Amino acid sequence: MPNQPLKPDKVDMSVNLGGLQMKNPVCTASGTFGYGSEYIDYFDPALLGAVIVKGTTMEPRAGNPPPRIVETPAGMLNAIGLENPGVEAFISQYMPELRAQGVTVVANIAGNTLEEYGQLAQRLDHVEGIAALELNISCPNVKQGGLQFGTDPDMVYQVVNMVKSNTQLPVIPKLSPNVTDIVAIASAAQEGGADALAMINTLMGMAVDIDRCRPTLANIFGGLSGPAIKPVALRMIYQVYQQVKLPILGGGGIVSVRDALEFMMVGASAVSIGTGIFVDPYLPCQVIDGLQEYAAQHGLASIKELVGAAHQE
Amino acid sequence: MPNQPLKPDKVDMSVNLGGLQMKNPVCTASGTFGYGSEYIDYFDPALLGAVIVKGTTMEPRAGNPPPRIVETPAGMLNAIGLENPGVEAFISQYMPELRAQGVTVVANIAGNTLEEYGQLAQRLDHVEGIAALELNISCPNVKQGGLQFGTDPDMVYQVVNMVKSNTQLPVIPKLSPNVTDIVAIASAAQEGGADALAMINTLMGMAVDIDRCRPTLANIFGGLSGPAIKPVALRMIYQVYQQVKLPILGGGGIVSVRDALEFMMVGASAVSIGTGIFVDPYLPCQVIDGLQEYAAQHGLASIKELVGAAHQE
Amino acid sequence: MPTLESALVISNNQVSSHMFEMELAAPQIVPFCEPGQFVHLRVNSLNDPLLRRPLSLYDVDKKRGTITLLYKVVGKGTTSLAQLHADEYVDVMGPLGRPFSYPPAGQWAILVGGGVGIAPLLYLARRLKEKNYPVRVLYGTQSSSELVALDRFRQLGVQTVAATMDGEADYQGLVTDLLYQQLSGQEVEYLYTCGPEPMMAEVAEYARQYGLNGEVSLEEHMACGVGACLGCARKLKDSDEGYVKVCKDGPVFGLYEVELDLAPR
Amino acid sequence: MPTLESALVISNNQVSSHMFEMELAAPQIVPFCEPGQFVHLRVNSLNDPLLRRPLSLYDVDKKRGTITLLYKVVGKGTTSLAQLHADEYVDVMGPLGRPFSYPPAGQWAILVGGGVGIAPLLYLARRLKEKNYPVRVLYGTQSSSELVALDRFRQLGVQTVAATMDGEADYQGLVTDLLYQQLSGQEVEYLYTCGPEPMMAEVAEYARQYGLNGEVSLEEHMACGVGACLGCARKLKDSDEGYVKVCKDGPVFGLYEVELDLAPR
Ligand SMILES: Cc1cc2nc3c(=O)[nH]c(=O)nc-3n(C[C@H](O)[C@H](O)[C@H](O)COP(=O)(O)OP(=O)(O)OC[C@H]3O[C@@H](n4cnc5c(N)ncnc54)[C@H](O)[C@@H]3O)c2cc1C
Ligand SMILES: Cc1cc2nc3c(=O)[nH]c(=O)nc-3n(C[C@H](O)[C@H](O)[C@H](O)COP(=O)(O)OP(=O)(O)OC[C@H]3O[C@@H](n4cnc5c(N)ncnc54)[C@H](O)[C@@H]3O)c2cc1C
Ligand SMILES: Cc1cc2nc3c(=O)[nH]c(=O)nc-3n(C[C@H](O)[C@H](O)[C@H](O)COP(=O)(O)O)c2cc1C
Ligand SMILES: Cc1cc2nc3c(=O)[nH]c(=O)nc-3n(C[C@H](O)[C@H](O)[C@H](O)COP(=O)(O)O)c2cc1C
Ligand code: FES
Ligand code: FES
Repeated sequence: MPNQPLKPDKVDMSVNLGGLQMKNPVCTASGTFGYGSEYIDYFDPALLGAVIVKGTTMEPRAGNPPPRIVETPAGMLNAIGLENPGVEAFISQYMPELRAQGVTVVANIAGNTLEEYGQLAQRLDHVEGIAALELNISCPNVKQGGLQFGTDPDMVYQVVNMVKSNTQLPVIPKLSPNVTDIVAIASAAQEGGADALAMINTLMGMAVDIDRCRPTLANIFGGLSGPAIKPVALRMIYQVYQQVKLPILGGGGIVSVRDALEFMMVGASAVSIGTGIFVDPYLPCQVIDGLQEYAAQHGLASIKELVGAAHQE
Repeated sequence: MPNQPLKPDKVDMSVNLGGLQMKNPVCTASGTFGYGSEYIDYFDPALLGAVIVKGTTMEPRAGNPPPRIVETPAGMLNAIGLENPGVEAFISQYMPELRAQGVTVVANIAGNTLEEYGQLAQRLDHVEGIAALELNISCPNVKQGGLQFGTDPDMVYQVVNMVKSNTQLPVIPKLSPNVTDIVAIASAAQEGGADALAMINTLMGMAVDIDRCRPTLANIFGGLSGPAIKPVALRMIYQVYQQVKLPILGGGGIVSVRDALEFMMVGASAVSIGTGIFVDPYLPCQVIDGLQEYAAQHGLASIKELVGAAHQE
Repeated sequence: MPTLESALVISNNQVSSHMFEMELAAPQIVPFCEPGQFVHLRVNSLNDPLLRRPLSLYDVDKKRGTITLLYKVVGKGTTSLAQLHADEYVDVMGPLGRPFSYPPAGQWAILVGGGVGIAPLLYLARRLKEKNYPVRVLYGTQSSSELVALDRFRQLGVQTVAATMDGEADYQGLVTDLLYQQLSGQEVEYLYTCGPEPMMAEVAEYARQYGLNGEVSLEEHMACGVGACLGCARKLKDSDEGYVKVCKDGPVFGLYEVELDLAPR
Repeated sequence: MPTLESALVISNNQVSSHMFEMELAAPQIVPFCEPGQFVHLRVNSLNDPLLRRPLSLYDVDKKRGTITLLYKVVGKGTTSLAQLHADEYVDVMGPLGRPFSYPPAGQWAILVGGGVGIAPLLYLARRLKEKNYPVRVLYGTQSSSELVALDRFRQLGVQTVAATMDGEADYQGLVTDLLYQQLSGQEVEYLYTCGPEPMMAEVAEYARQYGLNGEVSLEEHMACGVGACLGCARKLKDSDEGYVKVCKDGPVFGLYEVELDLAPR
């Protein structure tokens, strides 16, 4: 990129992710930033491209018994168990403040059945302030023997299709990396009508407490997040970018500006930061500034020019 | 385990992995310990349960162009490209020294086609000093459009079956973790006649060199190993141990005695150390001693009593 | 208001075989510190350990703008912390969590600390003293060499009785036995306790027997420290209302509010 | 014989804006050290960075039993290394790799080093000196403040000419220009070079023009450092024989043996 450097404020940082308009490409990942107010002492959530709120289900859920989290090498496992107050409480208790703060809100929904996804989509469709729906499809389908929605192309197609037919909002399925063929899953989501893809959710893992000689997590298995999974996330996004023509919200292990650049270069139009916030609450703002500076130094008039740059020959 | 402590030398450290008899449960992983002599200045490879040598193919292979490796958070990616001198040179150039040293050798074989696996098995069957065959099935099947053998239960069944019908040696397929359902793969291997399972091979990943705006590895994708993948390895072994009745050679990210204990507790009968050797060449010996001490302290007369201990209620 | 600051290490001294005392200049955090709260530290700038580590406010010097932490080296996070030298910086978030409340007027404050669980009780004692509460401290450790906070309590001028198993302190035995022996029914007492859970459970049992009230400070593995990740869950006692979060709803809870584990984890 | 030892840090001093010099007591490693070899360091006991870092032997003091390393802080490994204090320990494997060979009798040894690439040439110069070879050193850096090895060469008593871009040393310009200007055809020269690859390629080109021979020291990302992982591959020049391994077949190669990258990586 031999362009002339620009002033940072001359870089257009806005991105449009399949209809989700964001002032910059940096979001906080679902389940790691609560409902936007938990980190209010550290920065204004309205500065973010979007806040993806904690996963929401039809009914309230108490979540799993503790221990729910454990640190692993350059990562962590979580088995929160989708603790949340249910969709009605989300709308009545949390949305008013998010609206008042001017936050771009992406709701993240999870269902036990295909029908629940449809109901959730319908219920959230006209709620003021919600800009898009992210679909957590790493949940067991209780009607299909607990097989995860996200591991079967057919079920992915059906979930996306169901949600699309119940909402006008941009629909962003969040792909599970625990699959043999991520491109097949992404293609199924595209056929189902997805407007964009979020990738990746956590890798399924576990840890053992050798002192107790038992799995550390009460739930035995948990989702692996953090820097450890970055190489897998980058690989999957690279593969999907080459074969599927949907914008990608990329994340999994971002803890620095350089990490975010890697994600954009392999094909992410925007990035999400999860575990990285626990390490450094200022990280999302640092990434926004860092991306802008990088673009300016390399003479890119728009941050969009970075997307997929590592694919060029 | 409220048993009385024992003296370490009273612990029986031997294990039998589906017919592969080892003096202790600690092996070095294929591709990380060359042909057993590279680390000779640091320790005697005959001390190990087994040395699993570098992957061998029918014909010599030059391997991939550099860069072949890159460090990642708590891990590394490699795309060596199976550089090796071919099966004949392996037998004539490397086996004599390994035999002379009294090393328990496990050969690791990789084929382009089903037939090549059969040929390799046959060729190695009566070579003195080879105690078992490990099958690297994370290779593309060139007759099936490059689909990896290890990602399809049917192909796994066929490869294992083919090898079994060409050798008397214990056959240990090494499972790829890049699959949706590891239990289905393990079951297919069992049906094919596997004597034991090795798990896991590397996760497929990539890294970007942001200064060049290109994938870091010349091969673009590489295999992720090291502590980063430990939670995934433990989870898969835990799942397979519950459903498939074959002994497991467990590995993926072991860098300490505690890590090795975690693997045995989830169900590994023996462990393999790969990337950990690069970090500390003495690690395999430390793990042998550490396991023995742990067993002694907990009054276990045999190290086998540890296997699967985390599953008990 | 909690904040994040890069704090200068003033000193980081070993005070017993496994314990360290670290003083940090944290002028932005200090003004908001209340006893019972904690700070969340990033022990180095690497990915190992990845997560922050929670440590209680052991003491706070508002004039000097410093906080002091007392920590036991148990794993890689605290090992990394112990390697910090004076004049280096460490990244501190805080103060976090719900602080101790003060006793109802006229009640004695009884502080029962075990091991490194003594940490949050020193700053509490200082503030209770300032507010002229009558304070008594019962402090238990395995051996007398671990009574690293004793001098600090005595310097504060609060009555402190030490219990160790080796018989080289005021009392030989468990601090909870000392509690029963020394205090039963003498005054109306408000109990504060922090230490191993079986010890705290015993203190709660004592309180139940004498109809006393008080607070307990709990630990749970944490990621965010601010209530965002829902990782540090604890079950409320006799309740189906789900889980409280130790980082935000605690670490201080009412003595009867949460289930205490009688078996060591 | 190479070995692994926990080496005591004698000193670890900053010698320019980004460079450090570290002396380590490594009595088990020292007896086997030859110029051009390297050691493989574990910079801390954590998983970050995970892999060891290769550094050339800058100097070796067989009497004191110490090795000295000269390193540039470029990433997290070298940053961690720079944080080591005297009296701490660091885990060192070595000596590893193929050393430099000595020139045929009667030839001048010409050492051309650029930047931190000067590192392996100091110990080489010391040993050449001991063996009474005539030695001349051409040493180039960007600015004169980076000529951190200059005094050491001069203390050795070898003729050293420094080239920098800022004009504050003996010669203003590239060290390869200095090579052409000062040496062309004067004596039969045996060339040793280490530095950025375009510089080494230029030195090889100079040698080709004058029909000279010599050696080059290469770098490649490494995991094992002992030839086991096959990670540090380099293509031999004009050959289909596959790849050599920098850690075991090198890092020293014949000047014409391997492809050199003209473009900086
Ligand atoms: C609110 C609060 C206040 C605390 N105050 C103090 C104090 O003042 N002094 C002190 O010495 N210790 C205190 N602890 C415990 C301290 O946080 C742990 O000992 C420390 O995190 C261990 O880290 P490590 O890396 O050395 O150990 P490791 O065992 O390697 O840690 C592994 C993981 O487990 C977590 N962990 C381990 N032990 C505990 C524990 N007891 N509580 C919570 N998480 C744990 C770590 O944070 C880390 O995520 C407090 C804990 C909490 C929750
Ligand atoms: C045989 C040999 C001798 C060397 N001698 C010296 C020396 O005397 N002084 C000195 O300053 N440097 C020397 N280097 C380069 C030095 O190894 C790297 O600068 C160092 O590994 C960078 O580590 P880092 O974590 O700071 O940088 P990072 O860029 O964060 O490292 C990331 C990864 O890339 C590898 N890497 C980065 N740069 C290089 C490089 N140039 N060569 C090989 N691997 C690299 C690292 O080892 C690590 O695996 C030598 C390299 C080799 C192969
Ligand atoms: C504590 C925790 C809770 C999470 N909860 C959710 C959730 O409710 N819904 C969801 O889709 N993803 C959830 N995730 C996954 C993250 O949104 C993110 O996809 C994942 O952590 C990988 O990104 P990271 O490495 O940046 O954290 C959660 C992750 C963590 C660590
Ligand atoms: C440099 C390198 C080369 C490898 N080569 C092979 C190979 O030839 N055949 C094979 O089956 N596995 C190979 N592997 C995989 C390892 O044997 C092992 O399964 C994997 O690295 C996970 O274990 P670890 O985390 O302990 O390294 C290689 C791994 C590395 C790091
Ligand atoms: S640590 Fe995240 S909610 Fe308490
Ligand atoms: S670094 Fe392993 S072969 Fe060279």
